[in-house]
Amino acid sequence: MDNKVILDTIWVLVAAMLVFFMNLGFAMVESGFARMKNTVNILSKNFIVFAVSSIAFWAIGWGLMYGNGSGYFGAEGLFGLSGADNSPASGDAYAGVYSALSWATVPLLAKFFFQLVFAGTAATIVSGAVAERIKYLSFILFSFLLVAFVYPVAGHWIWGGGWLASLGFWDFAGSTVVHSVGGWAALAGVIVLGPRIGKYGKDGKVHPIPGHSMPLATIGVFVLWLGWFGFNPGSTMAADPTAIARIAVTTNSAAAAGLISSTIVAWVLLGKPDLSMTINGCLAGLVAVTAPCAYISVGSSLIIGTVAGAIVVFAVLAFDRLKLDDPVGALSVHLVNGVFGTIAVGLFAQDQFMPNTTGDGLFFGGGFGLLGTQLLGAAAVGAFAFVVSYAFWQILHNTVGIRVRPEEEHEGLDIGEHGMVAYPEFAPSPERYADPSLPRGPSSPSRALKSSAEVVLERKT
Amino acid sequence: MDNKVILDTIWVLVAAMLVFFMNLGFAMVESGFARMKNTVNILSKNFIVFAVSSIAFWAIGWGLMYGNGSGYFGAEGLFGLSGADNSPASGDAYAGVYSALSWATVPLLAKFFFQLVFAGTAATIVSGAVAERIKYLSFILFSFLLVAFVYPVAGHWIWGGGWLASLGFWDFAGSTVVHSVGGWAALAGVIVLGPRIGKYGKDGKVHPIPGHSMPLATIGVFVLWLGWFGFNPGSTMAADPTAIARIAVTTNSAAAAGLISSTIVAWVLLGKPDLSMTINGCLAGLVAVTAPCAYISVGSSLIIGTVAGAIVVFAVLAFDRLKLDDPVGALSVHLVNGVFGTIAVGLFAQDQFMPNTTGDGLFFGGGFGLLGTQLLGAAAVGAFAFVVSYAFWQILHNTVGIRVRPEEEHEGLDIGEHGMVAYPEFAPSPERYADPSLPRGPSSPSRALKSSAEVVLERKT
Amino acid sequence: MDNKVILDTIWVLVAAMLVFFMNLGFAMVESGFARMKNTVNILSKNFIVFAVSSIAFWAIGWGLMYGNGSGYFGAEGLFGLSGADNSPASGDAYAGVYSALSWATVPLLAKFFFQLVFAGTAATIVSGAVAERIKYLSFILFSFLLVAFVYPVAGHWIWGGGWLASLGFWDFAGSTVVHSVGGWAALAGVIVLGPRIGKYGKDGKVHPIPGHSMPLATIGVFVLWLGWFGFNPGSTMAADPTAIARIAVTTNSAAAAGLISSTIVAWVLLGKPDLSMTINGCLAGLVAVTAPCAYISVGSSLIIGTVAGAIVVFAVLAFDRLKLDDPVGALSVHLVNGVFGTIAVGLFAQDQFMPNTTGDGLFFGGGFGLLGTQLLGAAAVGAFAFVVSYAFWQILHNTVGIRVRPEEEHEGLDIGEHGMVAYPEFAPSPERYADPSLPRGPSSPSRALKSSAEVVLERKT
Amino acid sequence: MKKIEAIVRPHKVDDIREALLENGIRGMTLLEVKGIGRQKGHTEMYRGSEYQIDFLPKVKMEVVVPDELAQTAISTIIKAAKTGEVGDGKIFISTVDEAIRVRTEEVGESAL
Amino acid sequence: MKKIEAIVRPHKVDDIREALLENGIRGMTLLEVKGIGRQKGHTEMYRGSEYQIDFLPKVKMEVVVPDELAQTAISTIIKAAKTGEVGDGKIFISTVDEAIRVRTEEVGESAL
Amino acid sequence: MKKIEAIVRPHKVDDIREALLENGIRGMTLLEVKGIGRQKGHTEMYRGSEYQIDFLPKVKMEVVVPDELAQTAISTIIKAAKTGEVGDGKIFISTVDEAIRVRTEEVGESAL
Ligand SMILES: Nc1ncnc2c1ncn2[C@@H]1O[C@H](COP(=O)(O)OP(=O)(O)O)[C@@H](O)[C@H]1O
Ligand SMILES: Nc1ncnc2c1ncn2[C@@H]1O[C@H](COP(=O)(O)OP(=O)(O)O)[C@@H](O)[C@H]1O
Ligand SMILES: Nc1ncnc2c1ncn2[C@@H]1O[C@H](COP(=O)(O)OP(=O)(O)O)[C@@H](O)[C@H]1O
Repeated sequence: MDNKVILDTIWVLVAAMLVFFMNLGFAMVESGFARMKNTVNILSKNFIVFAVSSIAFWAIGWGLMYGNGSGYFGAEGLFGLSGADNSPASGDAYAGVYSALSWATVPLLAKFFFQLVFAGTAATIVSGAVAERIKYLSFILFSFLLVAFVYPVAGHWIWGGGWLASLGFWDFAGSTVVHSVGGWAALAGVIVLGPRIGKYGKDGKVHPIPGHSMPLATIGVFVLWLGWFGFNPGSTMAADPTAIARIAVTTNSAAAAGLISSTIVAWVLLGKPDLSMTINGCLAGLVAVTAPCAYISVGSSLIIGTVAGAIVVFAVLAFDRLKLDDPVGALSVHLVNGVFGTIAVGLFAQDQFMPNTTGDGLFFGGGFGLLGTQLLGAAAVGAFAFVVSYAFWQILHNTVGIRVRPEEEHEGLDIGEHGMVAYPEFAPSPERYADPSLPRGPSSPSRALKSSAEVVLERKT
Repeated sequence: MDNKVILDTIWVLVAAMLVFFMNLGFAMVESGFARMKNTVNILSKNFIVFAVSSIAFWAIGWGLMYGNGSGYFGAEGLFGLSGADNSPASGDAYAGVYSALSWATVPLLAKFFFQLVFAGTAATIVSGAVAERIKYLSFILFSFLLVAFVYPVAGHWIWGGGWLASLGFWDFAGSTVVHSVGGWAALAGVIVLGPRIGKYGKDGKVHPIPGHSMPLATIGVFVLWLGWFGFNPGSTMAADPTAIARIAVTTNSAAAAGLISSTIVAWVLLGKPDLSMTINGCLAGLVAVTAPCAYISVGSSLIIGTVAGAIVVFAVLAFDRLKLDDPVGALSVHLVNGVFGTIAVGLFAQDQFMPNTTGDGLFFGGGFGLLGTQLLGAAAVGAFAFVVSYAFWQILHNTVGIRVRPEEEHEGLDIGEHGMVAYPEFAPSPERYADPSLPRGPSSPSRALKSSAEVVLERKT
Repeated sequence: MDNKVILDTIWVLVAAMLVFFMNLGFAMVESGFARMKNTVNILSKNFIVFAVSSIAFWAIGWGLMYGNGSGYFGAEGLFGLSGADNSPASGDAYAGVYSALSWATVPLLAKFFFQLVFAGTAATIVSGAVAERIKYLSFILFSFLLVAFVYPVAGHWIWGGGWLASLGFWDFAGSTVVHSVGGWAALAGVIVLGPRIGKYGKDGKVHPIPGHSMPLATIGVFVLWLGWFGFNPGSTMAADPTAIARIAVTTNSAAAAGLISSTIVAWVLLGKPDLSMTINGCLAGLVAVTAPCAYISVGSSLIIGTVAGAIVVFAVLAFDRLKLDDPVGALSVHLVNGVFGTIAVGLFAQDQFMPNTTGDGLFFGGGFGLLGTQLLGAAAVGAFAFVVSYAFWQILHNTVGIRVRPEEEHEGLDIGEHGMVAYPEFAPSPERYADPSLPRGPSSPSRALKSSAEVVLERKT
Repeated sequence: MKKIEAIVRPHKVDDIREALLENGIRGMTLLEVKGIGRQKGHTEMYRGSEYQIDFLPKVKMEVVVPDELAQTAISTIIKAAKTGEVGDGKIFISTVDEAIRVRTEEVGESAL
Repeated sequence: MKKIEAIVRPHKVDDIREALLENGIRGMTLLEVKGIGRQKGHTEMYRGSEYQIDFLPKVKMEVVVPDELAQTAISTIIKAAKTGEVGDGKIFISTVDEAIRVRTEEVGESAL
Repeated sequence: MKKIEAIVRPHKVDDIREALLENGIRGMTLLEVKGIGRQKGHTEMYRGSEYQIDFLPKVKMEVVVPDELAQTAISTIIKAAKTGEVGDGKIFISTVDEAIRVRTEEVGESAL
């Protein structure tokens, strides 16, 4: 077979494996940022979500996203990859129903596998934001709906040759397609679910609920950072040496810059370099550079990462002020910086890097045209993803129910939902039990109190 | 050098690295499913086992497996890769003593490295099944024997051009060669060792002994899943785009299906979605698809995974009923599903995917021929691996001894075997100490009891 | 584009990603070997250090290392990769200011990314040795200085076409450039910082301070071992099948041999197979084989690994005797075995493997020439790296300060430096609190003592 | 002096602590315990076998107070700890012969 | 009322609990403790240096019973906890002045 | 017999243990506790919100001794535990009615 096909296939598959591995990253960041008593539940969610995504994307998602159809969704070869396709034939030689990817010179199943791991990422983003209170079953069902319908439709608009693609909207590796779609779906979930019991005091005070294991969270962020070297450079879907090398460096630079800027902002603003903020900052840089990574210089990637790292700290504080309870910072990382990264294309893109794609952005003399399209795309996808997700959450809420009972939330979802605990042999710290997850304050006035207390003293003194 | 050689070598080495990484996966699943007090021991075993395998396979295993010889074992170039070999020359151009792999167009050491990581996998499978009671030294010695003699002989039959290969037995990536060989060796060990103290009550009741860390187990399963993308698609030992893309997808689909079906079966059968079963179910799907992955459609892989996920739940319950104590489910995953996967080739194979190999299986009109050969191969390898392993275990039992003393088992192997503990600064939970690993019940009747108790009251009241 | 460019770029980028992943490995080994109360600090250090390295190496390090200039440091294209460069053009076709890497047929940013991850490794080595007492800020500053100045200058001498390269000094993948530079910088830090409070008794007795989590350390060593398959085989910077396959096997063999020999030495010498020594032994084998990996046979790699594994055990004991407190064994692994590996080139190199490079070493009839050069190089780099690092540490010591206050060291750096703890919900073990990190013994004589105690008895009896 | 040992629901600890501080009782010690009483435990499952967790997580608070403060302390704890459901816990009162403040070697009630 | 504090081997806890329940003693509280007594500790090693672990893991069970049940409780515990080896533990008995059930505010023996 | 409960700084445990052993007191039990007293807690931060950690880690040592050894034990503990800074801890002394050694069923002081 043609060398280019082999080279591109190796590259795409290796990249896909790295992106697959991000599932571990998400599982670890999210379980590290959650409480001990909900650990089995989060692990279970982040484990099953990729399996559910695999089925949902195979069954219908892929077809809706990449099947030939209208500007709004795919309509051919919808189910189970069943459409005609002669990949790796490409360009004019391509004959099949998945034309939107006809430029890629890799076999159909390589395309599918690569796109699948992206779909899985969108779904796993939701898991963290709705953690510590959602029913296991309803999370599974929502994940299926997201990957089967919401993600592929939005994806069709941009990567499937749909209306946004036609308008000249560019999202190289998915700041919008993956991260902000996941983020909007998460936001809808957070709103419908409400905050964890005890997170926000009646006085409006925020009661922090520290995650139970910083080492797990750190494992997670390193694995995600690694995975992003598949996510971004892999999105060439071709082993183009100059492009993949540049994208590897812009990706890394944005991560580094986001990590450092979030650390500095937290240090200055909050007094201490909070590791959980640093972790979010690194991820923020990565999410923000995802859309522009191929179109920008290394210098621009450093700026984008720096801004993203600062944004994420303020976003975390802001969501708390809005009483939108997101235990892991998924909204601040994926939604806010997904949008920022999309806009950054309009600001930092340079025609020289990928000629005949974005053209120049605002800061490089290209005017407001690209920026406008990016804003429009971010808004349109946001509106669609949020509204449909909201509807799905409401439907689940009114059928199977989405939130566990308060007693179960207090006792921990691990026992309630899974009948097991994550660390059966470790003793919990006594005062940390004093979590804010049950209503506080004196209960019903105690009629018999005085007498009983008196009795004690009478009898003894 | 020829592009094909370069491409194939890159692919084989990257795949080998992923398979190597499965050692971490096994270490984490197994230590997560073991108790705190045996954690250092399990980590040590799963760490040293790959080193021992590396030496054993280099010293003799490789030669026995791939050296030219009879249909039963290799006889040329036995020791230290010392035979003549002009790889990457291949096919007719190949001149050397390792002809069985002469079809692969990669250098000798690439072949060796790739085969080595498979040998290591077989050995590490044993570790989990014999955990929490085996002597460190005897585990090391058994691992050496397994990789030096048992694994390569069985491997020679199938991958080394031996008698099973001649009969038309197909095991693409090692459901039989790797997983069920490891599983049979583990079963022999479990029988010779006996169950952990306290696991089975005199009444026949099963006392569950929960693993100490679900996060570690979850890290492990994700790493294994990743590694399987090297294990299966890498077993092409050539960068054949269509094949490797398809195998990546069949592998992933079976994992996803096994994960979901085991979850559902556990949920329905046992009342809760047990994460430890879900982890086993995912691995079961992966093991089962290992033999057929290249010969089947994506649809078949989903069916195979679904069945494997269900099998594993029943197998776990069954082994407990048989009082075969396997702390991590290695028998249910690797032995049972290794056999099932081997049989699945006979059922689901389709000639179209790898022409001139399997032909069609039973479900695709190929009749019972292939199925019969697969059953024969599974049985023959099982008999050989079990009997020889059993003999090795017995020899070790009667020389260095294989089981730690009961007091050491109770106190934990970490202190007894390694003089250290895994988590010196964490407090254990008091009631979880109440483990079943020491004999229960009232001890010798207490003669002085009544008097002493009386004294108390007499003196005080 | 030319197939060779594509192949080499894929290989270099995949290798670079694996080396990047070693940051997780270091983070886990080092946090596993540290105490619970300093875990957030170590994680933070090992997380931010790669970001700082990324900036420092981009800003100036790369130019100093690979810019055309004198034999001592680069002088052209110093800042921000700003020099002219027409990579992937190579050899005579190359035109640019980074001639030292003109042999590599990959784009500039692929070269940069690969070299960057090596620079980051040198910096992260320091983290472990100075753990549990260094100020977060001063560690960040030192890392910047190391990667901006110390590492690239030493690197220029060897890999940048400098004076050691001209003399015929060979260090294939960086036993000297990376590991011993990192090790010498760490040694200087350990000396300036002094040991952790309580590590060495007044009687000269060593008080062991066990690490808090062996599972984390084990995760780390597996990830490092994996990463080394990028580190060594990747250092070809070209997809040369025979070389990369051989290097993969020599690397693996040395790791396996080091792992086993350190285990045996510890078992025999200390009575138990200490997992922490086994981990160090594996890493020692890897570090030692890093310089010679491409120039030696598999047999030699087994010998080198075996020796390295023994060396590391004695080195750990020796550093403790010298009261050089290195919580994770970084000096024994990276410094001592970095030097040993460099020397091993002079002993074990064989011309046949990389013709026209090293020639034969002492044990293969090449005489003392190569050995002499290797010794000279190891010494020169050691002197330079140690002296300059020492100066930097002293400057930091006299400006921002490098060591936390004793009370903070006692309470843990997590609260002092970061205002958070790693495991807020886990109860610490009471007697393990009894750590030696605060001065022992009776405090000021208690004047009122007798009276108060008497009162008790008087009043009660 | 009286030693009050209150075995309470873990999530009530903060309320009790605040209530005690409000009532001027500034010293207390907390222990993580597991308890069996009337409150039912729960069932966990692992790999297909169920097992009963009888011991429930509780927190034991120990407060040593002068005799005259005992009533206040007890009333305060009861008020803050009560939910009315089974498992609210127990309070045991016993006599302490002497108390000493290590730092100053003060003895008796002034040491509290 | 008597408070019985039994410091026992951790793995005997289940037996003791069952024996107590069989004898109608339904309330007890468990604490994870470390003990020094006659039983020798063990040596651990880390990176070439040995150190002595003197404190052994034990579990302390606290049971408050009416005076008339004290003898039964003690006998039951001894019977279930004994192995005859050094390290079987100790039982300390002391007097509790009062007991209160938080939920109902019952006092005295009926609160147990 | 007296029960001495000393709530001390965790890092003083080793000194106290050694001092007690030197004075012939060979039995003791250790508990991990959290304490509130005069010593101030500290502030932690998580994701931008501060929270107060009031409970400080302490270790409670329980030593039961014959009456005549109580003074020695107390003096020894105070000497080893004192730093002079707030937070050195408290010692509470109470009366134990009886002690039993489980292994031998010895009672009284000989059981200690
Ligand atoms: N007799 C007892 N001795 C020691 N601790 C007890 C005793 N009875 C109850 N407890 C402790 O008190 C806790 C709460 O008691 P429980 O009977 O469940 O609540 P309630 O007082 O509402 O009936 C138990 O979990 C146990 O820790
Ligand atoms: N005087 C004491 N005060 C408090 N606890 C004690 C005392 N003596 C023993 N203990 C506790 O009892 C446990 C068992 O005591 P040990 O002397 O080892 O057993 P034995 O009673 O068989 O001689 C010790 O580990 C310790 O926790
Ligand atoms: N009244 C009390 N009852 C029970 N425990 C107390 C009491 N007062 C203090 N403590 C315990 O003693 C520890 C030290 O007390 P603290 O007041 O901080 O020290 P100091 O004695 O130096 O003033 C506290 O953390 C707490 O655990």
